[in-house]
Amino acid sequence: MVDFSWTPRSPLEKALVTGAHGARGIEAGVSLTEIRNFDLVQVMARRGKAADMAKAAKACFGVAPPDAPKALQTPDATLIWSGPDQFFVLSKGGKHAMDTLAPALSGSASLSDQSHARALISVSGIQARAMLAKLSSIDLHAASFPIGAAAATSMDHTSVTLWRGADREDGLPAFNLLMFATFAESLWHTMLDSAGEYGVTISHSEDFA
Amino acid sequence: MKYSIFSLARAALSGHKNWQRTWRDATPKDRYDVVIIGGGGHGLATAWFLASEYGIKNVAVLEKGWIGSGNAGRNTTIIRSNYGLPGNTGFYELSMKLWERMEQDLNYNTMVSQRGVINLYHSDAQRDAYARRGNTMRINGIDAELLDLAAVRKMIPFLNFDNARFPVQGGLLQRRGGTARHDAVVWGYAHAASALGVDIIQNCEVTGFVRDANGKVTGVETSRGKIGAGKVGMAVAGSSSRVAAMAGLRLPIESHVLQAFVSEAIKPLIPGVMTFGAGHFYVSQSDKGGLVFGGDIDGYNSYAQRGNMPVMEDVCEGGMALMPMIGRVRLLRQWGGIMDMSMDGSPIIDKTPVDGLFINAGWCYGGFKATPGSGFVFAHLLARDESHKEAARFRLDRFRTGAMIDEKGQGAQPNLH
Amino acid sequence: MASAQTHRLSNGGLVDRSAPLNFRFDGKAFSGFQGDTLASALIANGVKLVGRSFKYHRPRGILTSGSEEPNALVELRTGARREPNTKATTAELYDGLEAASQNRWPSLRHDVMSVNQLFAPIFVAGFYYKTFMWPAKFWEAIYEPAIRRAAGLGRAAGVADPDHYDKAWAHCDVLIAGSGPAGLAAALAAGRSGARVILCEEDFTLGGRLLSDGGTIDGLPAAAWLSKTLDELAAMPDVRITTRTTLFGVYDGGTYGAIERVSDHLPSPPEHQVRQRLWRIVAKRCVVAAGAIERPIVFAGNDTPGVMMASAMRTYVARYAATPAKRIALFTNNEDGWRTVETALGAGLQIAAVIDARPEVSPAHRSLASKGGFPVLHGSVSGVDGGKDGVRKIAVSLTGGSRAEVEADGLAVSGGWNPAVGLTSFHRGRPKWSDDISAFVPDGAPPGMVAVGAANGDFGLGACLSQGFAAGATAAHDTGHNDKAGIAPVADDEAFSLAPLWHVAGKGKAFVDYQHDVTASDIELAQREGFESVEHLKRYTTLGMATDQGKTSNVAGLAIMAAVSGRSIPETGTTIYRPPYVPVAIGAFAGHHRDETFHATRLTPSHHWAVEQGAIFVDTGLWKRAQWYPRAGEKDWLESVTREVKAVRSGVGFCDVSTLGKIDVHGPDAGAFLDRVYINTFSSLAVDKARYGLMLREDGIVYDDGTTSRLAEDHYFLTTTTAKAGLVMQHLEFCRQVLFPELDVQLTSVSDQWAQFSIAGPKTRDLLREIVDPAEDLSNEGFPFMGAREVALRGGLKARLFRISFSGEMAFEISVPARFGDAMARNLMLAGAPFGVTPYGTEALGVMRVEKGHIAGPELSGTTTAADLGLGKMMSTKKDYIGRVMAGREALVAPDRQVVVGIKPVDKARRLRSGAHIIPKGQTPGPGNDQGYVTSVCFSPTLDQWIGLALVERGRERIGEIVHAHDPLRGEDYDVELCNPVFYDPDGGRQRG
Amino acid sequence: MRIVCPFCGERELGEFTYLGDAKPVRPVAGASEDEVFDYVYLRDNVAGATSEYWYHGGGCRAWLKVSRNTLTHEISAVEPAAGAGAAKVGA
Repeated sequence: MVDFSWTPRSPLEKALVTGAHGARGIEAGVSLTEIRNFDLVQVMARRGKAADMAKAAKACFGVAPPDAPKALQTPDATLIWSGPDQFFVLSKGGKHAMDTLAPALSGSASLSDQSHARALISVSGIQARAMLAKLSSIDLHAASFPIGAAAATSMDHTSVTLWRGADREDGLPAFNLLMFATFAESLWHTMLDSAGEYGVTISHSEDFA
Repeated sequence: MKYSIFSLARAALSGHKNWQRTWRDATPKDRYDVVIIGGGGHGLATAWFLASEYGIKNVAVLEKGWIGSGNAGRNTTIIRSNYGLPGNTGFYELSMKLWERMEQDLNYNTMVSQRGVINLYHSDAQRDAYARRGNTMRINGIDAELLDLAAVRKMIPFLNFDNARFPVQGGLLQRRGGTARHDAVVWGYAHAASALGVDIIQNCEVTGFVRDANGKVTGVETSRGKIGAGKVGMAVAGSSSRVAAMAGLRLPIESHVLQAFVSEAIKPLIPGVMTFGAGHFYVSQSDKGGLVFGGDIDGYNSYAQRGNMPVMEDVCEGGMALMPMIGRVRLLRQWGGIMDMSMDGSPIIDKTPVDGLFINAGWCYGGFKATPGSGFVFAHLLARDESHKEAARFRLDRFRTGAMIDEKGQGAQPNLH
Repeated sequence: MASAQTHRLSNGGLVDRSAPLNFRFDGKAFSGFQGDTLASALIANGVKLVGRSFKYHRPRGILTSGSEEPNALVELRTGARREPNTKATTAELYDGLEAASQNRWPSLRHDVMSVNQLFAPIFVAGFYYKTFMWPAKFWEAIYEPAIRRAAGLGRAAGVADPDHYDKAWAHCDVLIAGSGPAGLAAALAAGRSGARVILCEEDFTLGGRLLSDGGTIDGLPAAAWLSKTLDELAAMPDVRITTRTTLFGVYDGGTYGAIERVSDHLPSPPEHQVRQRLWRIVAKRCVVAAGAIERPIVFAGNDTPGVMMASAMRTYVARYAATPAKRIALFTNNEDGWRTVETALGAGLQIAAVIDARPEVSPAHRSLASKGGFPVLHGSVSGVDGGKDGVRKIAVSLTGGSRAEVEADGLAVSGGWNPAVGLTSFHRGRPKWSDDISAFVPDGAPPGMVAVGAANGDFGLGACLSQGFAAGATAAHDTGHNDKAGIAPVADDEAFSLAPLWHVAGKGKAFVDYQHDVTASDIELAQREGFESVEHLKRYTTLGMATDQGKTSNVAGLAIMAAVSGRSIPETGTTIYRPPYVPVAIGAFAGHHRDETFHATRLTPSHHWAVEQGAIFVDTGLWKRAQWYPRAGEKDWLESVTREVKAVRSGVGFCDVSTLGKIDVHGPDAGAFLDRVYINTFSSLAVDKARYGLMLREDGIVYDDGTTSRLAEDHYFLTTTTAKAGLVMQHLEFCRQVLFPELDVQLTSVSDQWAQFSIAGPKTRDLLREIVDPAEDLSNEGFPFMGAREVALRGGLKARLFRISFSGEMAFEISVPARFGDAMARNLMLAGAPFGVTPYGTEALGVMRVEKGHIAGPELSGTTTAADLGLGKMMSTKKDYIGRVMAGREALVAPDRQVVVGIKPVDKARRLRSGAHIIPKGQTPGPGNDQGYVTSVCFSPTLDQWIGLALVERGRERIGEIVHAHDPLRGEDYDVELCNPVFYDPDGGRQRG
Repeated sequence: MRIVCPFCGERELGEFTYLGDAKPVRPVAGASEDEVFDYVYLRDNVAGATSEYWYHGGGCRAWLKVSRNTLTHEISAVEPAAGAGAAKVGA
């Protein structure tokens, strides 16, 4: 018998090259950071069970899940609205992975593991909005899309989940983008193309920003 | 006055003061043997064939605006007969043969130009589908050639062969396909039909049907008064449902907006008509020099005769994918026409359940190229009370019986045809 | 050495004399200044002849100073960046600019095609409809090619555009078109109120007519007010002002299109920068302050170089300090034209005469004339003496009938002003006629849009400011902002007086549409021939269809039509206004979506592993799939594919099938739900079992197929074909949300969650036992055919295992979370090495499915029924399901339908091809005996011959019959035998073993 | 065109897919061929105010009933399909 290793490989493993990209000689206006190896569970309330699900979720997370396009940050998970009666649970380290959530929520909700179905990218910087305006038809003005705002929307004709996280330490805005894994490389190149004129810093991380 | 270079030269001597109206400005009579609703290419062609082919000259064509104001004047002027299913194949070839003699028939230069139509393919599956279609054409006596990549490269070397998301692999070519000057088709039929006694009545909107005690249609109510009719034929694609509703009919048709675009005039760049097989884009270059191009319908029911940006972008993306040399050519004008999108993508030419009322509708993307054929077979139906053999499958009840003619295989979803 | 700027004033203007720029026109070197357009720079160099007209190739000069220019079109730049039909009046000068005149041969001065003018008596409107008909063949062979060569204007580059474009979205409360006084006042009011404002200015400098006409605002000179206002606006964070940006269209729901010429003022775009950017602006309100366009008067010789719009002439003098002429005559029918006289005199130019069509001129102008020493002639210009070198003499018909002549080298013309009604009319609203200004003004603007100032027919500076300001304040208020606009800027209105004059009768060609050479007599001819509707007029004469979109010609044209047809101008009406407001580069509409980034690309989890293996990829929808894996020494694809098939049939192989659509169907009613969407029953499927399902459209035609497994009582895992994955999801959501909302069922796409591999061949179990935890029972009893359950893998990972087979071999499909897909491929290679494991691609997959008689895309053509595919027995008679009733229509159950059947060539060595038609043996092919066609073919290594599937009339009743495969496209005609479509292991023993 | 998704807010046209008239109601099981034919094939195809199904596939995947005027493209109301947001049924 041969020995196997089961090494996870990000869908951006090949495409993502850390370092600088695009216009040089200016301070990079956009930072792109891929977050790798997260747990993501789609929770969908069953018919007539919205209240039950909210209750069960509250028991898990300490807060009721968002009932509108918002992202709620709890100490160990982000709950992101993804459609009527449904939300994503984004976390790390297995505490809110499929196996742990299923027993707690299964009476009132249907759960699907999406941990591998998405790539997660954090887009931040002074030109983050300008760059995202090339990809997203959503109004990302600070007043229209405040911290915690979320959207199930499309970029490059592909469905994405977009939400605004806490500002960076330097006060610049940060957005998070969940995109389908099989589209990720393609969309990544589109993002680089959009951000090139502003100068880009590229990295990846095992941790949420 | 017969049109020719000689009559032109003579007219020039008198400063062109002696030209007559291209068609008579008729006032409606009380009654006609046949009243055609719709002064587009189809309606006018029907009238001309009724008069010239079937000897029925007491005919009126009623047009609510100016003749050719509907889809006849809004299309991308392509003519072809490269259809793949029984029913369509024979009909469109009949139409193509009529295109080929139109100018001599009408004494009007409609600029029928058989510079070829090529449908490009980008995959084996598409090639196979085109092979099936091309063989159907050949079996029906229609010209068709399946070109491989090398042949396409030779014929249209300026395509994006080397840097494409969906590389061209070949194409189905119909050399007899091409374009015609759409407005001239309308004017040519009007000119010739009028000369045979057909009354062309503009600014005359039909507002209802006159029915006798048995329900038979005996005339139409119009904005210019009541007009009696032995038979009434409607050729109002884009508005078919609205007109049919006046007779209490519901149709297997939705109205959709199809946009078209023209670029600034440039020196000759594209020889014939090309369709991109991996996106929504077809293009030709007019004799004036503009690139005339289009794509898919906007996709939602509309009577607004104007479209939205997503489709405009989609079409230009297709254009840039196929031939990135047009990047700096400017789009000059964008417009929209209202298409009768039928439930199987093919037309309807038939009697209706209402006695005395005949329908010519559901042309989807195929209306312009069908113009002469449609006029011919509709005239036949109106004159003989039976379908022309090349239109026998365009029955209204085919949806009820299941005998659809669905080239695209999309089913009862009109916006996908 | 660049020639001197002989026609440049020594001071004044907004050009930067410290920044000289060199450029070439028709190869000749010139110089200009930063702040010039190509047109102003040519004028500054004394160049008068810049182009040739479309039909007659008449020499033409510069008529205007903006995007309405019909004459001064050039090919800008060279090589791959050549841009035909570029308006010299809007092309910003840059160092090294190269431009060439167009539509002439061999040169601009000596254009052979100007011979067309000799044929002008014949080349009248619509002449081509009356001739070129005989003989019929000559059209394509002779007439048309000649016409096509002669027509057109500039030459496109003919090679791929090397520049990039992108597209972006923007959002605002108030969108403003134009930065003239009205637009700036609107921005001030809206911005001060706290509204989000976007102001788009077409020009590269803000200010609109203020830049040329000056004036006094709030007691300040225009330039000072402009600078103060721009400072105030710049300090507002939510006011965004973009120059070089034209608002070209308005679409539904307050979506506007704008084009930003990001780098067109540079020799080439900087690295990482685009040439142009398409903006989709979502605005709650739009204030159109796009100004007005001065209109020409139609008179003989009005196209002579040196005849110029009066406002353009003073723009060149005042803004660019360039002098189009030294001795200028003005022909006007209105007060505004006189401003050109004031500007010209101020710049020290000579005025030869003013020809004013009005009966009276003001005392102020009278005294100006006497001071300037020029006559005021009451009457009209009836002819121009001049040629390609410009105007020499002007013939005047004086009121009362006598004639006069004026010597001048430039003629400024003002026929009044037409508000720019494009944007307000793009929703098919028709502008309305205003007798007050003898022009069309906006009416029926799209929701949320209002026109102000000159664009609304109010030309006075004071009116522009107050209207603009009020509109800005209202727009801010309407979008929820406080009324903090403050006080509007104030200015006086100029006097307005106009006597309508469209056409001066005279000898010689009088042009209405300069570019398309449409003359007044063409319009008369069109009327005579019955083309009285303005739309007929446009189409018959091509009036207004040139690159200037009729901006200078349409209204005059329909006024002349009104006159000759005895109708009023409003009765005659306008044609429909169509976007874009200015022509826009096609590349900009495509943006990033061209070449290899035309569409997104989807990659399977094992993609990069397959790349390492040297796989050849095929595009399947957006997917890149491994088509085959060539090995060294293999001569063609067929050899590789044959090897892969043989390896599977004799050993074991694997294939990434992750592209299949995968949907989690959850909920207590999941089974009931699937019963309604599939023709067969799923509620009865046991947990840990899989079943093949077929779904129909509501019209009874087969929609899609796939295997669905029951993983738990309330959880099914449904698969779709690769092609239909997204559409089936949409369809199922429709069923769930619209048709059957009473069912408790939830759907989630998990297509991207799972990497799925088919492992097939007699040694599949051997390989799997290397991968799967030894505790898992993979025996036929422990994991029977159509079993489906989760298993543990060696190393701890969990996977889903499905005992399903597309190849007909003993096979499993295995799913692991997608980030382990790459590892799975590598581990299968590792674990399978002892068994000779072979990765196979979609070609081998296809071969094996044809051998097995499975249907796929070519058979699922959207016109076939379940029975056509040989699956009629699956149609449950015990339940309702989508498509059940319509599937029973007579033509869909007719006995002579084309049904799936196998085919084999009679000559075993013959190759088959898809798309060949089936004709009964011995018959001549024709529409009457075309009985079907070949849908799928392959070379079967297993049978060592080509085989195929076909849809053939009554095919299943005709097994064993020899028919013709007729393929005239490829010149082939051969006999094939109709046979059972299952060529391989018809009993299914192998997949069950 | 912009559609106000009752769940997501106002979104651009490209996020939505059009199906068609929302007036025809799928006949119950056991309906005749004529009734089903009418449902599948015949349309009022109104020039004016209509109610139609749109899918927010590029967003929250809800099916929506959109009241829209086919002459002007103006949208007057949008509501979720019966089964969109069904978790709140009975709540």
